[in-house]
Amino acid sequence: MRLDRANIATLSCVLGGAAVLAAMNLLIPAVSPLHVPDFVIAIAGKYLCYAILALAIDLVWGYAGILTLGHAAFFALGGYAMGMYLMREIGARGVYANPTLPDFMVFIGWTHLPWYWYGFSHFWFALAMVMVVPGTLAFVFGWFAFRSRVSGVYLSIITQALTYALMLAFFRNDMGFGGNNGMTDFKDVLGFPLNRESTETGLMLVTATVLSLSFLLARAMIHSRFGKVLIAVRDAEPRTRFLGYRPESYKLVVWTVSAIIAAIGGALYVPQVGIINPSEFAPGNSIEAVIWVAVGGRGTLYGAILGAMLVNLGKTWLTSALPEIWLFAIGGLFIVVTLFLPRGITGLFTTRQPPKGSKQASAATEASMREAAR
Amino acid sequence: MSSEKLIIDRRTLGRLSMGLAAAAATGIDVGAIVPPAKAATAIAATPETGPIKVGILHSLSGTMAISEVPLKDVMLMLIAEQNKKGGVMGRPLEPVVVDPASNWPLFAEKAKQLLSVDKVAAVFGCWTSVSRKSVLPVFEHLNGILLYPVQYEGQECSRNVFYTGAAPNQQAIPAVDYLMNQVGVKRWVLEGTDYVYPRTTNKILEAYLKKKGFGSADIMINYTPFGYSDWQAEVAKIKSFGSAGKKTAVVSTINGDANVPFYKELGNRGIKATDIPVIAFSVGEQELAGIDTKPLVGHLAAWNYFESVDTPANKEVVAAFKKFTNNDKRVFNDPMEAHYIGFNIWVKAVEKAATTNHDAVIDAMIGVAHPNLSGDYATMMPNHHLTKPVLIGEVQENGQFNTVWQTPGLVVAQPWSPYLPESKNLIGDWLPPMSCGSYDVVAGKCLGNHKA
Amino acid sequence: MLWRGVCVCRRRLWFSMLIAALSAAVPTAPAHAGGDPFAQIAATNFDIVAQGVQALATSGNPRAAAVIDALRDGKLYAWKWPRPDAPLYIRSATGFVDARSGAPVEAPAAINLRRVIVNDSVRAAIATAEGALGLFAKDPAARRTAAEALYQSADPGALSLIERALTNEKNAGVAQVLREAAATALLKSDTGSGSTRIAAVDELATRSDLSARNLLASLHSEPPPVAAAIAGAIHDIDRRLKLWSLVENLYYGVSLGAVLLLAASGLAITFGVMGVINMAHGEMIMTGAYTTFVVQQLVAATMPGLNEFGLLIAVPAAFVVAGGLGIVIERCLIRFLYGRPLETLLATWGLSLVLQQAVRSIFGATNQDVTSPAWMSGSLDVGGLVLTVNRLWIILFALLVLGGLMATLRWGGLGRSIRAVMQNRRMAAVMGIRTPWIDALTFGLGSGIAGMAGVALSQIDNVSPNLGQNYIVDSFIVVVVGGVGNLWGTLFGAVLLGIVDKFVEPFEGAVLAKIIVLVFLILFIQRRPQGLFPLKGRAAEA
Amino acid sequence: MSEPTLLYLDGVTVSFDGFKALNELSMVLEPGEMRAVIGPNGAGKTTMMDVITGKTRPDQGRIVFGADIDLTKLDEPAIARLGIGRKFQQPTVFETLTVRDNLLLALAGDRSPRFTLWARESADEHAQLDRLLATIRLVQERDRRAAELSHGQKQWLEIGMLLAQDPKLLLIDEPAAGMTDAETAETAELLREINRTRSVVVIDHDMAFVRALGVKITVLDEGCVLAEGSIDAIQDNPHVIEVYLGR
Repeated sequence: MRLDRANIATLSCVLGGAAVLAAMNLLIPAVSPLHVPDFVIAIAGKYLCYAILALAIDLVWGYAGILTLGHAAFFALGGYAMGMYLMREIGARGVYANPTLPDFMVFIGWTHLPWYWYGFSHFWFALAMVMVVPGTLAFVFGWFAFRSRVSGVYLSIITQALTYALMLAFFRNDMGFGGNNGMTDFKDVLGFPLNRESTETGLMLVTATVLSLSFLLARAMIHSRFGKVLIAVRDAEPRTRFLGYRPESYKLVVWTVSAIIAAIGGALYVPQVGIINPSEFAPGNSIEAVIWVAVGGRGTLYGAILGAMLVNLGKTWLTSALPEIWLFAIGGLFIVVTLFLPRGITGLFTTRQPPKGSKQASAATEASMREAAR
Repeated sequence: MSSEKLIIDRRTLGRLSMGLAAAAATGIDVGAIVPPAKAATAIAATPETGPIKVGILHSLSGTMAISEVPLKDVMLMLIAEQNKKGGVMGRPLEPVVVDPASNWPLFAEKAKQLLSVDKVAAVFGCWTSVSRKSVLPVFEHLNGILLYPVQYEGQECSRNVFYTGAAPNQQAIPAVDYLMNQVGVKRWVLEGTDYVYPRTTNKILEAYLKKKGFGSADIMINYTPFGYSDWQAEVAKIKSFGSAGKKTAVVSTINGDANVPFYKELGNRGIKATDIPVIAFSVGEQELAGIDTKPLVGHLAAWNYFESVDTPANKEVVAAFKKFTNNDKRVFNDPMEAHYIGFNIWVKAVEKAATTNHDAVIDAMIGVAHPNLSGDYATMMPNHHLTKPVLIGEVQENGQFNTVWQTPGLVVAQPWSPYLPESKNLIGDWLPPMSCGSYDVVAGKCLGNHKA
Repeated sequence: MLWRGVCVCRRRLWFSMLIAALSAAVPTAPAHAGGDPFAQIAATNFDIVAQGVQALATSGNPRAAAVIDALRDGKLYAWKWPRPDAPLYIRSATGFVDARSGAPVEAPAAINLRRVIVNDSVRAAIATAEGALGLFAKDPAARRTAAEALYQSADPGALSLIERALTNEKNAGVAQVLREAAATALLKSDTGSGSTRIAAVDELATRSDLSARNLLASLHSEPPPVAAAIAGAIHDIDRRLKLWSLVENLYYGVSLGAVLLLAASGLAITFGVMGVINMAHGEMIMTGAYTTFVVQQLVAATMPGLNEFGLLIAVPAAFVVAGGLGIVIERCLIRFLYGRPLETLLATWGLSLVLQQAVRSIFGATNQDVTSPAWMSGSLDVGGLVLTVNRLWIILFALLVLGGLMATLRWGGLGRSIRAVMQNRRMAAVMGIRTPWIDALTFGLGSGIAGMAGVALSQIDNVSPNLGQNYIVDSFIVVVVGGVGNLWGTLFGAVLLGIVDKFVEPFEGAVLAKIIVLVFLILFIQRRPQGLFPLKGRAAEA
Repeated sequence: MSEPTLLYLDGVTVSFDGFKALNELSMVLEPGEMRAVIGPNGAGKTTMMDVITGKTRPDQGRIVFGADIDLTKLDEPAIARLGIGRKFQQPTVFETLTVRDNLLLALAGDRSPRFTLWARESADEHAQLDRLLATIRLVQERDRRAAELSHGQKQWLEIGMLLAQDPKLLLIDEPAAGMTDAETAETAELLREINRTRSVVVIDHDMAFVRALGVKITVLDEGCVLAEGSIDAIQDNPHVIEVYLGR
């Protein structure tokens, strides 16, 4: 994988930025105006997780033309896997001081741990599950969907149905994942107390690193011949078939990889925000994440990262500055961007052609719609 | 391609660094002066001079806005009125309103911001259990003060939270007693939305009813999803369960949104209160404001307060609120009263402690009393819950409640239910020597949750 | 619930008659507090109060009417602390009068007074009395409802009264109800020989609805033959009810389907025909619901006479408002995004946020009270089947909307242009159709339909800023299952999903039912990527 | 017949909603043959392409490729890998990829993700690409995005991609459509050149072009073969004159 300038630029921003924040938080004395309070570290870490999700979405939407409205599902699943580990880590420090059962299980009167919670007391196992569970789900789902050539809006709708179904499922208390309240009140990860500043900063730095690695991985994929085929599929799927390629298998690979990246993002998200619950599956979340990508600029991985950062920064600021009307601002932003910046913010500065894929694919859908009107 | 990529990237570099710089920038300007990170409990230390900041952490958008916006309004009114009286300790109060947008992680983020950035002296906020659970670690770590105004499932007792709403034994149990003794109900439907508050409440009630000698055959427990709107089948099920020849009642822990369709279905099926009374724990004036109440007349609700209670103090506050929002249609409900009491008790505590220092105020709160709007006194007990009267009201055509029964005295909250095996030995007491939120009286030791 | 209303207006006129009627009918209630009904009413135990009401009603006391009225209207006050003379006051417009004498008294200190409170049992006692008096009304309907009330209250005391009413009842229907009422009263009393009781049981068996079963099941300690008859009757009733429950589930499914259909048919135009992924569709529905609210307020304010029909006025109003909004949106937003459906999705999502917040800022975050007119309340009993009237209307309305929509597209001039534009834009343009204008109108049409759906949904759901959000996912699912661009498909998709949901629900519970439906959908689309009614031919494969 | 046919359509029928796009169509293509297929709109020309390449499944009939491979059992990629290349009426190339990458993806070789993920460009591939670029006269444009090419250049690029696939049989849909006369002539030349090594089926309206090819012609009408033979034979055929040339 050659380190071209795009990588250097993005990496130096992500890693450098994170390092600077961390230093300004830990090294500079709090009295100095340059000191960065922990609050900022915490939200920075949160944004980096969102950036990972955005990156994952851009990989499938920007380069394979799959508009997913359910990616938050993988994000949340990864989060739940991590949450389960953190719950077990609490051990006997819960309010009921039950050594094995998490509080919420004691709370709904369960007497012993359900089988699917076994092993989550080990970090490595949890880590494996973070990738295996969403990965498998994505693979199975994708295998069915792509093989039967579900595409365009249909695919978008069923991804939405997928995350919606998962949300309802996780709301059920009988599922053994804490129902509506989800999991919270975590104590520590790998022995580091979560509420200690150094841990928060550490997690933020880890997230930045993971984001950078995922970015490199994504770049490597799209710059390989595999990536060229992917773009070909996006631009003219039938043509690739007549060239002897099987688009479904290409989509399946990138889809699964993307799901796993998103899941890792979710796993890092949970210890930093301190809660995971079913509302993370809400279809709205997935759509919002897609919008981050659109705002930043689709089909340029760094655009996704930028978009996630800026939109969430705006959200944090607006929900405090104009709590009564912030939805106007954020909603307006989405409209303006799609209307006037079809290629997102980065599009303003690049000389690149817009991804034709969207145009053609959509032209096709439109055509079929039009025909459908008969 | 590389040549042109070079251009992109130098520019993109600019963009990205800008983005992060912005992040850092906000960091700096919100940063203000923060004591060194080490002194954990000092982080949230609130300034001793200048205006006293009060955080208001209620969803102004999203699904919970329906219930939480009125609470924000009542807080703004209370603060405004307090300032008219010259503030607290001669310092004006300054509300800090944020919108956690019905998004639970955002609640935690906002709580962090209120405590560590705005340095508020106290936070009034949350409605759902999950939002409270989400901010709880933040308040405990940053040692803040949260006043939580909504009736809830109990099984919690944090040093940093003051629960001004009802614990199960201050709402559910008396309600069932009323149905049992006054109405002579023999058969019970426990209908709820599938989340923790109904689940726990129903478990407590089930245990209580069994203890009172009702067989499992006479208790039906049923759960529906959030925002459930198609009640046909469920209501039919209730109706046939109610046709077993014994007086049947529905104990409803159905969550806000799903109530309107539920009552509409009851009404249309002609299930009148005289046939199968429904007693609700989450339906107040606010919810009724959204329904055509004629079909509901006679159905019941159990609260610690009704807008209709006939006391001068209440009339005054309700009138003030309508004036403040200059909208005569606005109603006043139990959680709003809880905020009213909580706010006044907090004010008294601050004056008593003569400081806004969190530790001092937390200790000062205990034992402070303030008159309920429904008469009698609410006292902050060592378990951080209030003493409350319990009122049973019947829905009237005007969307108000008519108090038909009231506990003879005040009820002291039991955050840990004695009817659940896992918590029957637990009590909470934040006075020394115990200073423990979950103290096992049998084992004689404090489980987990004690003073930081 | 109509009869409650009826009685409210009749009470005062007929109360004197009630006393006459009841004094013959009801044996004096067991004495309490020296047999003084006023003292009983002043008591704090509801059962005693109820006895007091009855006793007072039967005492022939001239003040009875006034006192019971006052009690019902919450104007009756008693002494807060126990007092031997148990005084009672009625609060009048001017001040207080003594309940016993009716003589004005100077206002007692408020601190000493407590309002005498009515609960269900007391209300029931009053209801019985009212039922009794209704029996002698001129209007058979009123007599019927009165008889029903007596049947429901099953008060042994009323037996002789009912029998007297039966003797001079001409109307067969009313007589039937009276016989049933008599049967319940008889069975509740411990009088009557075995044979007469068995006859009564059979009487109820023929009625065979839940209330009958309810009453029969409540009878214990009967002599063996009667008990046997009761057991048999209950068994019969249960069998019939089981049979009906199947039909009932079907009906639930269909009516849920109707709701889905309403929610989706607007989307079937904007998404199905135009290919616009309109995430603000839900907010169009919401707009319709809020229009309904506003219209009702206006009607109530300006022409109260039409209150009952505010809803009908709201239908066209909602269509116009939502439709107009739709046209504006198309002109200002959508038209720049044709050929980029995915971008459209994002923009309309932003739009939906804006619209929600707008409504929240204008009307407030809380629910709005949209009243149901009388003709949409209550339920019809068809055999063992309880059809709630509002659902029936919604089913009808949904079909009308869909029918109208199809007609417009098939025959209407607009419809022709729409199809022309959607099938071959360029050609249509050449033929002189102003395609941009047609686009706007089409989108407006879809939005308007969504608005009308909002009117119907306001009758069964919250009118809140979140209203739309609850339907958007389902709407898309319905359209996709049905096959994009095919209105018949939309119809079938909606009904299919509704029925699947309602048939799973009894076994798996509401939550799982929804999940299963969604999983079903995911698998379904993979089997039939083009929906229920795929469009064959080159176009579909393009 | 002595040597096996290359492609044999046997009573192929395709219908959309009752309308028969192909009706019992039968046709034989010899190895190394170039065949022109003409016919009015809706005669089923493109549908024929679709069934051969596996895009559309016929309702009945067999399509045998080479000795004994039944194409109706296979899907597009499988058929393409057998060595049947297709060129669409509208030139469809990968707009956002460079001309060179377009050809690179078309080069015969392993098509699986497992391979392409790690694939490096071999010297051999490099040589092939240069040759192809020369053949289709796009050496200058090698690193431009396909989107920036002229219509004619796109047509050639697509043909180049077909050659890169190294197919046994080429199906070409209206190659001359929208070309200048000069380009048309060049294209005909190109096709004859290709035909030296491969079998070709050309669909076109443009009689001048077909004449320029000077090959056996099949006339389709209403989904079945109306006539077959040399250009002159066809032009004298009364049916053909009636349904086609007559217009």
